[in-house]
Amino acid sequence: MLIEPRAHPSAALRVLAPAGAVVAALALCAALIAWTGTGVGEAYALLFQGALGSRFALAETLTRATPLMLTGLAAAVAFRAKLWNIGAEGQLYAGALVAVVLGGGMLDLPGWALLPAALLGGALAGSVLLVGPTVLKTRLGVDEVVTTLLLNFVVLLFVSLMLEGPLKDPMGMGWPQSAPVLPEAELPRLLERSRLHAGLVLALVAAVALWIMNTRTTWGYEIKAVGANPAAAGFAGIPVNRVMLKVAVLSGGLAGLAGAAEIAGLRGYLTLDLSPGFGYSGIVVAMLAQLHPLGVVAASVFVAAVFVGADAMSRTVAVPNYIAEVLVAVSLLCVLVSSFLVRYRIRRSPVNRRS
Amino acid sequence: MSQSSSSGERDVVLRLAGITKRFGPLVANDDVSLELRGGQVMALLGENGAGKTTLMNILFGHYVADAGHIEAFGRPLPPGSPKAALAAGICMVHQHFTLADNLSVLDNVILGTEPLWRLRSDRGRGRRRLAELAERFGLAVDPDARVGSLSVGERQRVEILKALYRDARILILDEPTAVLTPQESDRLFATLKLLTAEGLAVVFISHKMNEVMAASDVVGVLRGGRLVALRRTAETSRGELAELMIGRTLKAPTVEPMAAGEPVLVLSGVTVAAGGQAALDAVDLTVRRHQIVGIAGVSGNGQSVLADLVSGLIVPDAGRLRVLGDEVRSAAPGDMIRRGVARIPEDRHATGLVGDMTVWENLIAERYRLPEFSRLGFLKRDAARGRAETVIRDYDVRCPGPDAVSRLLSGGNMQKLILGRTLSYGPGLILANQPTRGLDVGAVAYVHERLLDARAAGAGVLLISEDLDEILSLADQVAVIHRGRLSPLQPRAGVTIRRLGLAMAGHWEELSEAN
Amino acid sequence: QAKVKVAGVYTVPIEQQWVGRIHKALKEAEGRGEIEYVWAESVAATDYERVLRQYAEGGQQLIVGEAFAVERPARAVAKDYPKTAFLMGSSFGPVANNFSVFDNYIQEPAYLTGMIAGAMSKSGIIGMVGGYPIPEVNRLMNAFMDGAKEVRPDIRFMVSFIGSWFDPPKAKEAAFAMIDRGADILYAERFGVSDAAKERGKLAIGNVIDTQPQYPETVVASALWHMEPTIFRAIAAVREGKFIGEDYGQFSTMKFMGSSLAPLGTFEGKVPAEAVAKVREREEQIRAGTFTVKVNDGEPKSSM
Amino acid sequence: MGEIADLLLSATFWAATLRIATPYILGTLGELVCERAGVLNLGIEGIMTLGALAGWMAVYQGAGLWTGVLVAALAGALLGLLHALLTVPLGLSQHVTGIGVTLLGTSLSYYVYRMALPQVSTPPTIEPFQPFAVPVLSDIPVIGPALFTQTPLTYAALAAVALVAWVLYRTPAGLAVRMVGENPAAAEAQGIDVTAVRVGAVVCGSALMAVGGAFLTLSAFNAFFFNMINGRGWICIALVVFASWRPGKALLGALLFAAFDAFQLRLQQIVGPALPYQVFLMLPYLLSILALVVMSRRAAYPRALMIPFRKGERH
Ligand SMILES: Nc1ncnc2c1ncn2[C@@H]1O[C@H](COP(=O)(O)OP(=O)(O)OP(=O)(O)O)[C@@H](O)[C@H]1O
Ligand SMILES: Nc1ncnc2c1ncn2[C@@H]1O[C@H](COP(=O)(O)OP(=O)(O)OP(=O)(O)O)[C@@H](O)[C@H]1O
Ligand SMILES: [Mg+2]
Ligand SMILES: [Mg+2]
Repeated sequence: MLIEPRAHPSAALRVLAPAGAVVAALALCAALIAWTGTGVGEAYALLFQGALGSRFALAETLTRATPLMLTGLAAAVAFRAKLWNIGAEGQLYAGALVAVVLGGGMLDLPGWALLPAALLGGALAGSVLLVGPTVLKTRLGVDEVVTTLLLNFVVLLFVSLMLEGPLKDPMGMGWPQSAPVLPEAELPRLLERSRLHAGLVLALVAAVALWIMNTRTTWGYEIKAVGANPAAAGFAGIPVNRVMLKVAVLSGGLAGLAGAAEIAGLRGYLTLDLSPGFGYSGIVVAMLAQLHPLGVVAASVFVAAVFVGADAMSRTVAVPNYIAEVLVAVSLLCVLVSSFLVRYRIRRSPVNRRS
Repeated sequence: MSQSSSSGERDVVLRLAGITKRFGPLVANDDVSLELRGGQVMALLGENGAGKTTLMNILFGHYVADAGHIEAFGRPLPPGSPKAALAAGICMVHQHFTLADNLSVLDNVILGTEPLWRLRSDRGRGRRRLAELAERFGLAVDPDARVGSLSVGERQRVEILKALYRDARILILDEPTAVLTPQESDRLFATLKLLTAEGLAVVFISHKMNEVMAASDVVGVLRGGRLVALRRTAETSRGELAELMIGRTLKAPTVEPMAAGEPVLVLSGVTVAAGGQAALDAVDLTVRRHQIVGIAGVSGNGQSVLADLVSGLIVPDAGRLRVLGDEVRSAAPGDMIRRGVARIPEDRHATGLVGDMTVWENLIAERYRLPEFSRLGFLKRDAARGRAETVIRDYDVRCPGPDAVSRLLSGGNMQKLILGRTLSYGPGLILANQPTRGLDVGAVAYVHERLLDARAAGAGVLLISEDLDEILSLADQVAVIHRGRLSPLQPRAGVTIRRLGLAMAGHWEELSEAN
Repeated sequence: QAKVKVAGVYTVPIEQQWVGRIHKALKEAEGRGEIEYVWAESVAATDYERVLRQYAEGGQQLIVGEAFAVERPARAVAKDYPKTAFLMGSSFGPVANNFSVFDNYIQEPAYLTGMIAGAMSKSGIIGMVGGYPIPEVNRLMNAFMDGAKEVRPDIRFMVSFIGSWFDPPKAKEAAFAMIDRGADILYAERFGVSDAAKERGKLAIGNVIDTQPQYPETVVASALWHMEPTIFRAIAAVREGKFIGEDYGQFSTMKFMGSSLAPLGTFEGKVPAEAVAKVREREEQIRAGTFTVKVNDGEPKSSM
Repeated sequence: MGEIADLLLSATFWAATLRIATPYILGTLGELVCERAGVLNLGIEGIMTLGALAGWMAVYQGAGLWTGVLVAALAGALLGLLHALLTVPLGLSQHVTGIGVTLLGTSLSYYVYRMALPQVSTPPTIEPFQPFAVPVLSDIPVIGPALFTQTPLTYAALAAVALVAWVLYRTPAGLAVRMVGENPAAAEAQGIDVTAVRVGAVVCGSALMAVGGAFLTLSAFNAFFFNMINGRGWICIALVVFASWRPGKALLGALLFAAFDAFQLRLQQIVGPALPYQVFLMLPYLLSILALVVMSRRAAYPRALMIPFRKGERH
């Protein structure tokens, strides 16, 4: 067997590949669904219905896509610079923590300033949390995969400490949860009688801004160069460490913003189960998007739709709701393989024949 | 280095028939057929990208040919299996060393020589056999040394030992001397002579014409993937070979005598410490306008530290560094560029270019923040592309256009790109660190011409090279670097390769006696 | 008579003791043909509101769940679906006419198990391993400690929280650590603690569910929670169209058979008779309402 | 303070340390084998979960405990094979594939568990491995009870350290593994099939991880729980770096980490509520980071880690 790069992947292939991957994922998971005795066709129809089939479903899908979009962008911007930020989960919680503190009126800010302060403060907290490991990486060569990963646990414990200590809601009956943010610190709803909030707008704006940054600005240029070859970038006079820090601020900030937006837009207060792994799923989203900011938008909606749809489906028919995560995982792996098949062709080895 | 006399009619040991290999639309090898006899040394010549390495990679099983057939010792060789090639007695020393830096010499040598599923590898036997080979061929290396700690020459020795350890009967050497000193090259060819006398067949690839003439029995010339000529070395000449390779004849560069101008680079008592040792030890050096100063030396003696200083990557720990009139106090490559220093790095792939970026992106890497290429943080992409088109035209960079990914350029064209990026701004000082390593004769001539043009235009050039021919044909002044210490400058006249070689081993007096 | 459509929405898998009790009661109602029961487990807090809404939209008449970490959204949903009845585990009071609350008010049997533990301990040291110090946990631990102190005032406690609901190996390690330091009875708030006791030949006190069948030599007594009174009452109210927002908390007390002290079972006769008598006396008083166990939601502290 | 010293010198403390360390030892060794071959395996969390489920399920269905271990290893190997096929011959991103494998391993385990046991409300249990006192050796004071009264899987983990070290440093196969992790092109030039060696290493490493997961359900506990691995796999990733990719140091790192955990569990009881428990729980993570900072300069990571090698491509 030989693996060969394709010189020019055809446009049709590029378009069809992700669709093919999704079909493959659905086909693979069909076996699991059939095991329950439920009709596969029915199950998938329900999935689609539950993800996109109604105003409610659509709003729910977009609501769940919002934090994924932000953490996805966080991963995309960092990975472009080969800064392997696996710590978006912790950064998200740090952002949420600060948002709850500021949005809860801890600083005595005027009403109009509460929301911006909560969002910016949250973003800043995420930034700070990533700047640490980045400095360790650039100055001391400490592997950031490990430090950012470990910091996730530290942050979660710290949040727990805060929720059981100084930030505990006096009205919370002793539950480890914070007091809610003030109404002025809430993001507006986008749709009546739904949970869809303006965090989505923030995420979309961030995606477009990053896209412009990547393609049009000196920052995007620097980041690409530093990511692709730091030695050459440094030799050409690009300040590699400073660029890394910028990236850390951006990436951590986006992840922190994800947490702040969940607080200000959706939850209102902080608990230890704010995020079902949005930070980690962000990595999935970023890679599905091949680090393209606009792709992140599509990929996060896709992942959210699979999840919300499968979850809804599992409740209508007797399929355990863990099918949702299985589907997301299988889709991810299938999309990876399909992206490979777009770039490469596999063919049989030519025989060693006499000429 | 005399011609092998054992080319009497031995048996054909290797036969390549109709080898064709495509990479996408590119035909890297086009119906190539060759025969090699026992004890014979065949040189393969060709421009960068002519397909030499590809052909050898197919022979050794790294690549699988799209068509064609290989026979070793009369038996067909299964395609795509280095293991099968090794079993057939074919060994290859690659263009870029294939050694693991973090492992010991012994580990590197015995890898793959035992069945994988043995409970214990017999390192004692390996050690004994290494010692035996070292003795027999004068290739002593400490078997327990970490490869990363070895000099380039020693690594080359390990590569040869790997082949000998496996009783190679056909040995492929891909540009084996590109990084060796003349003395090391001589030793290599001496060893090869011992081996061919015992019947070893050798294919070696080189861009160095004198080696080809001295060490080979037959010469094959590849051009655009086709074997365009196969000659007995005795029956051809350098001129003919060069013409076959690049389609034109080359003349040696002429260095017009020129009066040196004001100093553009002054090092006084510069010391740089690295890992507790002085990587540069009280170095004094002056480069003036209209002057090329050549620094010869075995790599690893402080050249890269010297280059890093002039590149703006580091600053002296002691002593003073003046560049174009300014005292340099902080490490900032950007400042060097602004002062008017053009820098050609040693390794074009690792530090010269960002392979995954396009030609135009690479071209603005040193200047993207200047108003020429950006405004308020936004890139002026049209200006950058326009500039790229100019450089592609002026510097004869062969590539599809400004949007081509630079990784896909050949070494020579990468080098032209780097020259275009940095020389076109009329620099006052040029750092040329190994500017022609691995380039074919045509590209080498081009680079030399450009450096001489810059000198004529008033630049001072600091030329660091291990290629003594290069230094002797270009430099006005010559110095030798050894263990971080720099010899006094000598005018080139009177310095010979032999003297330089001796001086490089630490005998500076050899250099100065020339006066 | 039409079946009532009931949905369970749980933030953890149904194996968790707490949710397991609700699930069991609903399963029983289903088995009796009174209800149609659907459920969703391991629902992340972020998704909890959506699931509630989907069930409400889907025409479920009664939705049972735990609103602890999701009070606000749960109450918001209830407001949007006034026709649907919500019965939620909650530390807060009921609201509107369709949002009732319950909680594991089983401090009474917990107090009784404390008395037994106090009587059984030889070393005078009791180890207690909890998940997080939340009211639902603290309340029972405190009652247990009070009970133990009643029979043995000099008893001492070691308390630790493992910072997780789901880590039996870790709970087991925490329990081992206590045994190593002299505890001979363990209060098994989490899975894993009884295993440590069993392995080291020590005793344990169960909580919420009866684990004596699995640990016949280890678990002396357990404070059991029965969700049936609560659930059946709510189902009946829905069926009769009389569901109103109220606090079902009392239906978890012994008086309403919402909790009980598990039978001593294998330990019958091994607990000192004098202590058993005392426990029975208290049990009667509690049922009769002449003795009240103090409800203390504060974090319990070690007293070593 | 005397109490703390007593604690640190007690056999029970060290026995607990070794017990807590067992899944870390196995997981770290498994990850180490993968990374030595140049493949980062972020699928570890999922592989350990699947191992924990598969081993337990086998025993629950009536198989012997050792058969359970074998089944766990096989399940891990299978999931490892998936990771290997995607990252080695296809050369896909090791980060993303790993996260995908973790997602798949955990969600699939949960799905299968729920399908197999739909109606449980208390977790079904098995009879797990029991501690086994090695005759004579367990009578040595302090060391005896600490080292030689463990469950068989703990002994197996210790043996695995020696085995992995032996294989890596003393056998031709181990040399091949190290070489493909350092410089796959060099390995190929010596006739080594890089793809096969890398796939093999990932499969074997994943089997080890899965046994580490199975320790939790077959030895440390007797039931399968959702979220059972609880981040232990991620810790192993850190421990491999901490160990500079050496088996002996991996053992040391796992023991150190476990010692902190064991210490923390006991300190909570000595110091009492003086400090919030979260501070103790944070300590192992913070100390791991500190250790990384201290030894970062010396860390000699496999040079080809995370760099794909596709045959016939330029390298
Ligand atoms: N793996 C590959 N994928 C795509 N193209 C390749 C690959 N290997 C070689 N080529 C192409 O094949 C051509 C021949 O390359 P090759 O390395 O054989 O040249 P060469 O004669 O050895 O050059 P040099 O003198 O620079 O070493 C080049 O143009 C190169 O683009
Ligand atoms: N990863 C790659 N994929 C496809 N083609 C490649 C790749 N790397 C290099 N090439 C091909 O290699 C060719 C030239 O590279 P090559 O290595 O021959 O240059 P070179 O002259 O050998 O460089 P140097 O002498 O600096 O080593 C280009 O034409 C390009 O098409
Ligand atoms: Mg070549
Ligand atoms: Mg070359």
